[in-house]
Amino acid sequence: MTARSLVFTYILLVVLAAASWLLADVGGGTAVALLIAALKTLAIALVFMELWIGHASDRVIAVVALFFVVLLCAGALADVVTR
Amino acid sequence: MNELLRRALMLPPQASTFARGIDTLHYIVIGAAMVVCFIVFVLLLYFAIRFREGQPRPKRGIPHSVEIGLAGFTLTVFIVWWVVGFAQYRDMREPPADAMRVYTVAKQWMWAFVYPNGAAAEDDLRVPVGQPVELVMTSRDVIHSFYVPAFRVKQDVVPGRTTNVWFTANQPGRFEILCAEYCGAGHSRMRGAVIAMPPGEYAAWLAGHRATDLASTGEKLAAEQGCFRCHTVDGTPHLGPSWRGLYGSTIPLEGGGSVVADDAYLTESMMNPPAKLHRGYPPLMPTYLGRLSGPEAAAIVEYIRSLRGGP
Amino acid sequence: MNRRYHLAVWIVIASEALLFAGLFALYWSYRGEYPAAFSSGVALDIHWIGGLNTFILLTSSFTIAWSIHMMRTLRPRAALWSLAATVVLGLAFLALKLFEWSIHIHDGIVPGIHYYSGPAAGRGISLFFTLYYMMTGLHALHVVAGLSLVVWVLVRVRRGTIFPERYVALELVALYWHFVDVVWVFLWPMFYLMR
Amino acid sequence: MPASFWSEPRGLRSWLLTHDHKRIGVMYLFTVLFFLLLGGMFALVLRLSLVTPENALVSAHTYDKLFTQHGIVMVWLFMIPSIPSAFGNILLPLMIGARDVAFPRLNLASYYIFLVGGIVVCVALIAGGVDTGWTFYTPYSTSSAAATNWAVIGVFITGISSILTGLNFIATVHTMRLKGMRWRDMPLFVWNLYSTSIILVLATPVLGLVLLLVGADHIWALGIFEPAAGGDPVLFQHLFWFYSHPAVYIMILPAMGVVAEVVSTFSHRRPAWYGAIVLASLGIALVGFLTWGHHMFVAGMSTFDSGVFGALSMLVAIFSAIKVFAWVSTMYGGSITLATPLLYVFTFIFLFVFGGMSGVAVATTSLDVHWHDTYFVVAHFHFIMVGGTMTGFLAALHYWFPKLSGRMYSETWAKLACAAVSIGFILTFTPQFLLGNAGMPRRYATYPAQYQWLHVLSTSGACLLALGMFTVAAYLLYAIVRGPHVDNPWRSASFEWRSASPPPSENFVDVPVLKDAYDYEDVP
Repeated sequence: MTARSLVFTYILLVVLAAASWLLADVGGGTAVALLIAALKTLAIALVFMELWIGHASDRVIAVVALFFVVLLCAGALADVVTR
Repeated sequence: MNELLRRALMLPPQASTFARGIDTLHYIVIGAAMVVCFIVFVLLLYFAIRFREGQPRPKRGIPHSVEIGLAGFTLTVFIVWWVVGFAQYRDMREPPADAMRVYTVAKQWMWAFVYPNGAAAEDDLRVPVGQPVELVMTSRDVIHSFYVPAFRVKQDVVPGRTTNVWFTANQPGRFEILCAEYCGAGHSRMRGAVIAMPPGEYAAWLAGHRATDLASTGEKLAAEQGCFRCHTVDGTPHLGPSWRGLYGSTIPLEGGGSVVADDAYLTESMMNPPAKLHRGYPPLMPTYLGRLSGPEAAAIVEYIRSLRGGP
Repeated sequence: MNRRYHLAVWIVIASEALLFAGLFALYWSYRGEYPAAFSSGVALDIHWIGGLNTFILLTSSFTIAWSIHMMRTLRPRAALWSLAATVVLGLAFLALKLFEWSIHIHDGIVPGIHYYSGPAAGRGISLFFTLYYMMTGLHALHVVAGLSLVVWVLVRVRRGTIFPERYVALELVALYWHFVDVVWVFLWPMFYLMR
Repeated sequence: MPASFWSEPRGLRSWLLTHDHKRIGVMYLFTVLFFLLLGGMFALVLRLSLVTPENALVSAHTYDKLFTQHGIVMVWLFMIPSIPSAFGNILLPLMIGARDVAFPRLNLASYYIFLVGGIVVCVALIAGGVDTGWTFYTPYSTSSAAATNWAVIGVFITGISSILTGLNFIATVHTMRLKGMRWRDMPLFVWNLYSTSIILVLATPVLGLVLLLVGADHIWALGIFEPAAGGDPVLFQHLFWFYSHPAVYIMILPAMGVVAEVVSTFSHRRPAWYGAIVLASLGIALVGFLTWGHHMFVAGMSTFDSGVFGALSMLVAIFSAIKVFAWVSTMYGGSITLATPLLYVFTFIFLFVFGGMSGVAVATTSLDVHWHDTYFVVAHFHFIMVGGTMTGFLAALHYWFPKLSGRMYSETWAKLACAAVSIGFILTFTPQFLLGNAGMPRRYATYPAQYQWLHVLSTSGACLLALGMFTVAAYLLYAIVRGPHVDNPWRSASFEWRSASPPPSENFVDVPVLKDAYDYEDVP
């Protein structure tokens, strides 16, 4: 990763965090906050964790892990809200 | 046919309106399991003999199209079973609007039922034949499960929330209630029965068990709270002293001394049991502080008072 | 030859993600069950600390990524300073976190059934704070672990056993540190923003 | 005896601190066999005490502890590590032509972590025993005796070992394959271990977490699952089964791998439908995660979730069906030798097909309502999970015994024992299907008298099974000492047989030449 992409990513992260903070004050809601968190994760994973240039199997592991995290949350939450 | 298969598979009587439909699906699914298992095993044996070492071998293996076809067929069958089964399941989960509601409390290790008119019963649930009955259930301690094999219904009873189960008995009789969720040392003894009665008989029974005066409210409460697990009302001592003739009697205390069993003592014994223990009984009783309100405790005392006379 | 180490750390990260997933599932399910209590719980948390800590961790992720970049561009001295900055930021995060917990405990907000809810709060608020302590606590444990690894790498860079031709340990520790950051990226909205 | 990994290097210390995957595998093997004996003893006492309806043998409370400990020991200390940690460790590097696993020291650490976990579980048994059921359902578990905490911690520790083993296997498969060996050249056992490892790595942390929460609830009254604090016991079940359903595949996938190898070797033929078996293995590993809710149809879960989980369960069943088709068609056109490992595989397939079909039956939501928590479920999972793992384990033991020891056991005794084990097993659990139909709930210390004759039948089967198992132990021990020397008695083409039997410490003396693991054209 080039110095430029690292710095750019960092600025992006700070901007996103600030946006999340400000939107929360005006009542941005759960979905917006989670969406921004997902964007930040994507930036960190691709650039800082070098998935962008890394090995394909690392990307597969990351996606699979994320899928199962979401799956567990969704399966349990779906039960609670549809009871 | 139905009766033959039911007996061959050792299923209990079909005593609710659900049972017949579920059993039919049961025969199909289990029948298929047996047939498939048989075919596969016979194939294995046949291949083991036909293709044993030294025998001539065919040029080609089993074509892939056969296997894909088989897999597709199997999946289709499975999905059909799911559709039928889930439709039945949804029926079992949605009680009709005209169902008679019975409030049910499970605790280690008993069932307590309260009927719409306030009558209470323990372990035996009386219902009229042909009438949909919905149980609104909760547990006082751990998870239990209300299971009536003859009705093919089962529902876990979870503390902190209510769960529902409903059924319509289609024949009179006595059908076992079993606790199906492991709940401790008394799990296998947590049995009761649904007693299905002709509607007329049921109405007569219910009329005789109307909760009216304070003593019968107390009796209902005592049943709900599980007092009868340890206290009898017929004079025989059990885990705790019998309530028959208890009120007003003089009680020997653990560690010496004695006390007259009056309102104050009985109330104290419910709220702080170890304070003054009846000699000869183990210190098993839990406190009911916070679980019984003042009027409720009074009602139970009133009920014990009503048992003054000899048996 | 280094491939297996990267793979192993990614697998550890996947495994750790699922460890947190259990708590995330509890959080979302209980939030589904008690939405009002969870909103009021979020309102009780100390927002400036949460926001500042987010900024701190994001910056520390940048500094450790920067130190790899420095190593690759043959500037181990700069890499060392960047690592030192990461350590300072990590410590600052922990200090703020401890400060926040101490305020909460002082206010009677403790985990478990001993939580004093006060007059306004409803059912479910104690679950919110139990989860708050568990999730931020488990995360803080990971910060401590990650920080220890960063310090270990820092010492090795200083001693010269990690150098521009061989710095796989630095890459691995950085990967783990970024993961710790990502977890916080989600904890932050869940405990400080979603009112 | 030529120099092999058994004797080189010498000394107890060289064994205890070994980095050799074969020695670590052997240590696992003996450890899990000890736990099999322990768990089996619990089972035998359980079965004997169920001969009479009023349980003349043990008190209800003792009975509860027995079935709990039978479950805990068998699940976490025998079945989960049995094939992957013992045979997987021994064979995985041999099968891909590697010198060792990717992280040999970590491998040794996994073993000792497992051992510590096992010992901690045993401490729980000594410290009064656990009566929660192996499922640790709250709120019963959070209000039960203090020994529960030991059990929870012990299982947590074995979980760490599982994760490390899974990690090691994945890294080994990715990075240690013989130069030129492509993914599609890997033996099917390796594919199954790989799929298993995915589950080990992704599911075990959730179990670890939920067990820690039970322990924390127990010790500090945190109330995470406590109804009085607003907690929901059903959420515990979600987290628990998110691990424990895939855990079933941790047990059965390696056994399926053994079956694939044994069927191919004894049919003297390339496995039919290699690609489908590989995809089905990975499919089971992934889709197995989507079905946990089928354990909760009557638990108070929503109707919606029941429907979704029911449908997804049908999906995972089809992968298993594909595997069965592939095994059977491998035999078609083979040149079959009916040796003991293949006989165990026949039993496996029988148990697996009926157990699997009964699994589809209990995944059918309306039918499950009647069967849930009855002996039907007990019989179902003993058929498919226990029967599958056990026959897979025994097939592996007999198939690779000559590989490991360089000696051969008595085929006559082996076949007799195989018959006793198979018939004993089926006789033990078939009556339990009927008990479940009749409505007998599980975990009952005492039961209504009408169920007695089926229980007696079941217990007699258990005795036959035990007799068979002890026979296996006897002739194998004899064969270790006195069996005739052999090298590749099955004329297997598989890669692990290309090294000497028993293999030398470095696995292959020369760098092995890459070769198709299933090429039976040039094997006479």
